[in-house]
Amino acid sequence: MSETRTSTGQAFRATLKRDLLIAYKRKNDVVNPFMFFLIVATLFPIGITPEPERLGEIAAGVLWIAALLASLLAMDSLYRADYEDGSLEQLLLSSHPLYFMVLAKNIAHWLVSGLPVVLVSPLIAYMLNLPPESYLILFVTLLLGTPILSLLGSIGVALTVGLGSRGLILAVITLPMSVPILIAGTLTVQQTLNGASLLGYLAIMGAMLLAAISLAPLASAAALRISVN
Amino acid sequence: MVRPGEHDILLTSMHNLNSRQESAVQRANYMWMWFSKLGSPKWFYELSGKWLPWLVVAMSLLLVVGITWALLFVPPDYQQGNTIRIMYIHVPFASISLAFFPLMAVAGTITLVWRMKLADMVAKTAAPLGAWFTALALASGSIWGSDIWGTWWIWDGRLTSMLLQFFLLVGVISLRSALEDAEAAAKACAVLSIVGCINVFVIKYSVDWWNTLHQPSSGFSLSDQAPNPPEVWIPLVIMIFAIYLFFAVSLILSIRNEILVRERRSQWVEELVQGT
Amino acid sequence: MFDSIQFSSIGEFFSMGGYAFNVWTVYTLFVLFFAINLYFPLIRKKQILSEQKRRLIVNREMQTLKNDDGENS
Amino acid sequence: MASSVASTNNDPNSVPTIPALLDARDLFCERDDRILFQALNFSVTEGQVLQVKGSNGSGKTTLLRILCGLNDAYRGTIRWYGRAIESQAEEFYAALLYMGHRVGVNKVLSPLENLRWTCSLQQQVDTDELMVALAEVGLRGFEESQCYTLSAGQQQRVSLARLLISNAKLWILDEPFTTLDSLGVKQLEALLRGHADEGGAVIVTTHHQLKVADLRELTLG
Repeated sequence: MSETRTSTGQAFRATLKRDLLIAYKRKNDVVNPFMFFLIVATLFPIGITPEPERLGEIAAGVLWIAALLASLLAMDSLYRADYEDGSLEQLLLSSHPLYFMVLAKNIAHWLVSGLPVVLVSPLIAYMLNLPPESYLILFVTLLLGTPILSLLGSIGVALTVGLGSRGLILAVITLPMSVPILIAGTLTVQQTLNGASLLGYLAIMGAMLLAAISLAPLASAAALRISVN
Repeated sequence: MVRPGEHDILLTSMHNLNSRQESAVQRANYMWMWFSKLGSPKWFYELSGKWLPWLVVAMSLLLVVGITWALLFVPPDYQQGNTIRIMYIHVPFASISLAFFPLMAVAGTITLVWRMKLADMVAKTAAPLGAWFTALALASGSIWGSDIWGTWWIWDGRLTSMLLQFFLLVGVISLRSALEDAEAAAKACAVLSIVGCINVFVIKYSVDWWNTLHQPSSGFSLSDQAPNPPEVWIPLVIMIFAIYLFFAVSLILSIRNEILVRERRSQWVEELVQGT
Repeated sequence: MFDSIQFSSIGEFFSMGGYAFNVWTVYTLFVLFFAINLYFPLIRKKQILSEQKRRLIVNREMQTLKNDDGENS
Repeated sequence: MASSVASTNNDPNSVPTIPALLDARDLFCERDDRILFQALNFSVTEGQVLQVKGSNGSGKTTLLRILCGLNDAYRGTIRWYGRAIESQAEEFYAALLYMGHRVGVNKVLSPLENLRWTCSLQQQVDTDELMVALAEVGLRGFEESQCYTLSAGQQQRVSLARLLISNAKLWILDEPFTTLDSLGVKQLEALLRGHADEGGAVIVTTHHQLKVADLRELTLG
């Protein structure tokens, strides 16, 4: 019998590794939101106009909304399996602060569902005729913004994890909360295109990300305790 | 099954205090019981029963004075003409709508920290009422602005953040109805209200920011009114008070119903039912 | 006091200087909302009380039935 | 309504030399307007096995969940070594092992990966140790296969392997015998005995007749 207790850092890494391993073994959960993002982005030119000029104007918004919806779709798998098989109870009963365990799960989830969307965004941006000078800015805003979407979505999922069917209620709860990030993301792209300095906007998004990292897992943790109760 | 009243629990705990040395934990327990007694549904039901008639009288008086003044005596605005009279409905509703999330967040905090039953009843009844108030504020706002805007809806900063607040309120209501266990629903909605309250402020600022960048000069905005003479703002203050009272009265009425449902098995409610 | 009324006739009052639709829609909505929000809680209260009363009566009947059974056996 | 109280120490004059491992006083729990238990007193000391009995719906699972802090809809005090749990949550949870109805085994991961994660939430483990434990609960050869290919009993065994590795002082087990075969039952009993002999304590719900030296019973409902 080993006698050493794990530090919070070790437990954090173990949880992160476990969730990444699960994602690796369940490739569907990773691929589906990504495909969803591509398909939604494709629907806009078909539904609105194939005309390059007008597409270029709405490209940033389209990409952001597609990323938002993809993130929402991916959220569902965050706690559900753990809730159903009892792993969530084990997580709650560990001697480490739940904040870090939730954060580990959120990070793992973003790495497999948010990051691929961010990585492919320049390609979609090209297809939607976004002005080339905006690629980098769009990429950076998505990189800063999608983790916030994941962290906020986590609260909604944690609140509804005990419900049988919760697809719609999750959307009703989380989508309005995502509006400030949508605004910050799209405004950054548009305003820098108009010649505003990028730094101020990125600072705002960075501040939002920091606030989300420090507060959202607390709310998720409280919500998980309630849902498991 | 006999349900012990608060009294029995108090007695049990007193007995324990005598038979054993009083520990800090038990003292805390005792304090908690005293606190929950203060905010007990029965206490609120009786107190609100006494206050309700006075509130209704005050509300009616203010409403009659306010509406008569607004409809008959306020001079037409030099720009908006008689549509200025819509302001006396819209502004009170809009201002109360902003109070719902803070109210629900405070009630939610009390629910989570002190587990006071009454706080959750306030939160539960406030959510649908808030959705109604917000909806009316939205409707009256768009009707008021329609003449100047030339359309029923524009993506004005105020209207947009009000619409988003409406969605957030609907989210709280649907979460409440989706969760079957009343206690879990109470706590989950408490968390969502606290998160939502923070979010309402973030949304408000971000939407204002978004709006000013997209429409640098939108001309007429519901938010900026020129400084008005007393004959314009005094009736507005009266209407704000009247509609605040109306809000209080309808909230209290709903809370009283909620109390009757939740406490239906307690002695005092059964006696009350017998008396009718 | 009546001098400061802004309208010279009832017709003028109802026409609201051409804004009849806007002004009266809002005020009608308000009155409806006001009435509904006071009426429904009162109706609901009546419902709750009558339901409770029925439940109590049924409970008491069950109780007496049980007691009778106990005495007979 | 009344709950028979088994291992209690109600005499106020007898001062215990060591405070009980876990001590519950005056527990009251109500669910859906129905009182599950009230004025419930019991304690567990080192070396004891407390078996919680009761009919279906009598609140056994609820009681266990209350004890380990998963459920907070109760009144009363629960003390760990004589002090309230909230004041020493970290120590308490480091010394607690809980096994619920849902065994906490992820379906796509292998037994080894599952065990490694659950154990490393509490203590440092190495792979050899995990493999030995899995072999001991009869999962030799299944260490690397995904858990959805295993039977319910085998999945239960994955979580039983935790008992072999964990150095938690208090085990709270909710119906651990249900899906086990007779061999598994014997093995688990031996584990419980061994844990008690080493100075640990067990709180377990089961209808099974346990053969343990210092067995206490608590009947609900």
